[in-house]
Amino acid sequence: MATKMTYESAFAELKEISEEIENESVSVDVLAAKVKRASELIEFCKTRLRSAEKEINQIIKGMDSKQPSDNEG
Amino acid sequence: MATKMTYESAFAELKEISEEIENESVSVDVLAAKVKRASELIEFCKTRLRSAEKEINQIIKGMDSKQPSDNEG
Amino acid sequence: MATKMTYESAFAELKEISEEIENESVSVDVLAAKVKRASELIEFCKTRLRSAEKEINQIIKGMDSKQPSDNEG
Amino acid sequence: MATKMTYESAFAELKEISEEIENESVSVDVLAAKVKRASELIEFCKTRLRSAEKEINQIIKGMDSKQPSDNEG
Amino acid sequence: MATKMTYESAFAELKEISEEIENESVSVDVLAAKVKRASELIEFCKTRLRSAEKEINQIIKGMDSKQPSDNEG
Amino acid sequence: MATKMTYESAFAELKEISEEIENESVSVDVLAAKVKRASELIEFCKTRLRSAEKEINQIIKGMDSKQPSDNEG
Amino acid sequence: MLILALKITMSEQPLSLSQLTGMIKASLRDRFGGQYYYVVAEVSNFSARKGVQYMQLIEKEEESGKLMAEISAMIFQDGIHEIEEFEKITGQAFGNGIKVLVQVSVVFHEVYGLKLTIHRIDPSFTIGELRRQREITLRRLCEENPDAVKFLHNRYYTRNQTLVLPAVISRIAIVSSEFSAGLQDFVHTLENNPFGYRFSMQLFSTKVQNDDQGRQTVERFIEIYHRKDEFDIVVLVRGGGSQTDLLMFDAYPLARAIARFPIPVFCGLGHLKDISVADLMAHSSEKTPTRVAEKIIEHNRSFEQAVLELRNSIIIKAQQFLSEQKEELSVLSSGVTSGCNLILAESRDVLFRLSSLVSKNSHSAISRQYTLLSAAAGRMAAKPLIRIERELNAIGNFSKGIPAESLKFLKQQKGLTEHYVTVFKLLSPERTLSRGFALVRKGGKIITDAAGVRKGDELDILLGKDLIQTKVSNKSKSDGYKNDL
Repeated sequence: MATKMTYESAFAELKEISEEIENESVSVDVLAAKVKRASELIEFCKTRLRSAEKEINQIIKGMDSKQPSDNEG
Repeated sequence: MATKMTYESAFAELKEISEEIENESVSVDVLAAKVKRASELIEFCKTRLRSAEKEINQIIKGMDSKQPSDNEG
Repeated sequence: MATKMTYESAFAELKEISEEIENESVSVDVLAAKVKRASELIEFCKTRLRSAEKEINQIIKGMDSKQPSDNEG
Repeated sequence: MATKMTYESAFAELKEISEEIENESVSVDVLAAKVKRASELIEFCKTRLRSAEKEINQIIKGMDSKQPSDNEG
Repeated sequence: MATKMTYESAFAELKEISEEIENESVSVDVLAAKVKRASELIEFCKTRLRSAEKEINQIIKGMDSKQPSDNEG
Repeated sequence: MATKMTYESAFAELKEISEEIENESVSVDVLAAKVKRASELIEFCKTRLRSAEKEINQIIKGMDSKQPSDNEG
Repeated sequence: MLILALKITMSEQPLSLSQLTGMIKASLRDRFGGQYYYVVAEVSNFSARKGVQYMQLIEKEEESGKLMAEISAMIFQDGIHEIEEFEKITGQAFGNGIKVLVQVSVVFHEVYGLKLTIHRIDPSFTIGELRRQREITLRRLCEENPDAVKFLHNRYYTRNQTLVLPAVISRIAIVSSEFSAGLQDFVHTLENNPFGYRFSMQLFSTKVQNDDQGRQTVERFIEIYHRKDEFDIVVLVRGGGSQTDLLMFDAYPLARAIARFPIPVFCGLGHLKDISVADLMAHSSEKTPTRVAEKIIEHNRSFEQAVLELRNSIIIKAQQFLSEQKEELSVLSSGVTSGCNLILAESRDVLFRLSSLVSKNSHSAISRQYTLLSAAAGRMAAKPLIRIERELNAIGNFSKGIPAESLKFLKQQKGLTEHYVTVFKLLSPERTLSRGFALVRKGGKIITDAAGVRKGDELDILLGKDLIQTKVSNKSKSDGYKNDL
């Protein structure tokens, strides 16, 4: 998978592919290839989302653990 | 069978033949040859479609098998 | 009979003869000869038609024998 | 954390980030980074608030301790 | 505290600060400083009031001590 | 105390001070000074009320020396 | 007016004086004896000696004041009560200058001469007369001093009354008799005031009895006028108690002087009945000198009271002001405290809200992305397979359609070919000949037109499978076919 790919670009490409497929502007010749690409993009996006989620949860957990000390301190 | 043939071109040719025959603009002299060509094109298209289908099903199966882990992970 | 004759040309000649005779521009002298030619042309056409038919039926039979495997495969 | 940051500027930045996130104008790519920044800003603001509170309580306590001498003196 | 400060100016400044704080137009950044200034101003005003009171009581006492001699003489 | 002061002017000033204080148009800064001035003015009025001018006392003395003859005659 | 005429009778023999006076006496007794007369006159040269009151009764011309008549009169011991009664009723001492209506008898005495004996005095006449005089004086005051005296709404206003009293009265000019009891009362009251006020007083001594038109008193006022800056007020007092002459206080010159005087004049004339003209012109008038003194003390007292009130109000206000300031300070102080707490609490609240917003919205942003992704994935899965299915259908259609059409086409071609077979079968010469048609040949050539056929020509006729050779015997126009096709 491209190392320089961002979630944004991946999502944009995915959207483009999705629309192409929906509009049947994709040739059967490349249809499978497009679907394959889309699945890769989805995978990439999910991975990205998962890691962002994990990171954010970590940060929020950090904030929450400090919060009670405010109310008591 | 032509190696450079695409589904698109095959389909287009097929359609052309179908129309020629329907319009009776095909001479009896080449009719059999045209029909033969059509049958070859049909064969080609079907093969192509079937392989694409197989491929896509594979991809979808792959995606589905990962999906549950998203919800759990 | 001419080896280069096609169904098209045979049919065209046949048509011409038919029209000549219908217009009574054919002398009785040559009438018999024309009719003889016509009967030859008809024979040629019939033969051609029959062989085309046979050929096409063959192709269809070929396709049909593959068709069920599509539905099953 | 920036030494020149004020509560006002921190709060303004925090609000901006919060609105960006709410409007989903933040890309997933930078979402975690933004949340991290927000948590830092929140921490900074809280620290500031706590120190201001402590200082103010000290001053008010100082005022109160002088008050009774007015009524008696 | 400023040596040139008058009760009037101190009171006016105090009022201004009090209104600012009451209107919540004071930033947290300067809140403590403002409160500190307010407490100084209050202290100054109180001192002034106390000394004025003391002075006036002295004068009144002086007047009263002369009064009885009027009534008796 | 001003040597040219009369009861009238003293009383007028006294009244003015009283009104100023009543209207709270006197600053705390000068309140004590105003009260002091008022006490001086009051003192002045009282003294004046009770004092006879020496010059005229002399005349009374002159009268007094004649008076006994009145009381006796 | 009654004029006593005396008629002297002359005789030849000188008479002794006593004889003559005896005759006068007898004659007067004859004429006036036992007679009483009411006479109007003015009293002058009033005096008393050994219980007898002596006086001259006079009459003056009203305009010029010229003496028109004068006679001695007296009141004996037994008539004294008449004077007492008179003075009681009129409030006016019986004395010089008053006009009286008296009941008299004419008496002649050899030694003392002609005299009138007064038996009764009518006080009501004098009262009326005094009142009349007063009215005249007041009218004259108004007429001759329009700038200083006015009569408005039933009372007199004078310039002296418009003068403003100083806040404190301390320098007093006193116009009085040196020996007046009223003066003593006045001075005593002032000097013994309970508040310890000190006054400086100067006496301008004047007669208050038998002062003709108060002339001397007016002179005292003039003296004071020259030193007017030295005094706060002028006090005109007269001894209380004993009956005294009030006429001077109704006199024009003194009244005018008072009305115009530049220093407030206080009158304390101790009179009992009518208020004098002087009282009306003065700044203020009291019944007795003591009351005047009391009024002065009261005036000063009210000033002191005002000063004391101001003092109290200053003290109260100053203290009130201070306590208000204190109150305001403490309000401000608690305002600052509560405002601070409010700001801090609000800030904390807002922070908390923002913090939870960030956490909530970041989660929702991610979950929205998940949703979008899975929607994309779903579309990806469904659409291509449908597409392929459709394509397969299309291809299937071709695989059925093309052969079917081809066969249909072939059948059609066969039909066409068969048509020609029929056509040519019908058109073949054998078929025509077999239906009774014959071929006519001339000179070996088939003719279709009879134009070149002549009689005697040899024609070959081909009918069926047989050849018939003939010679033309005749040629004529045919009637045409019976069955016209």
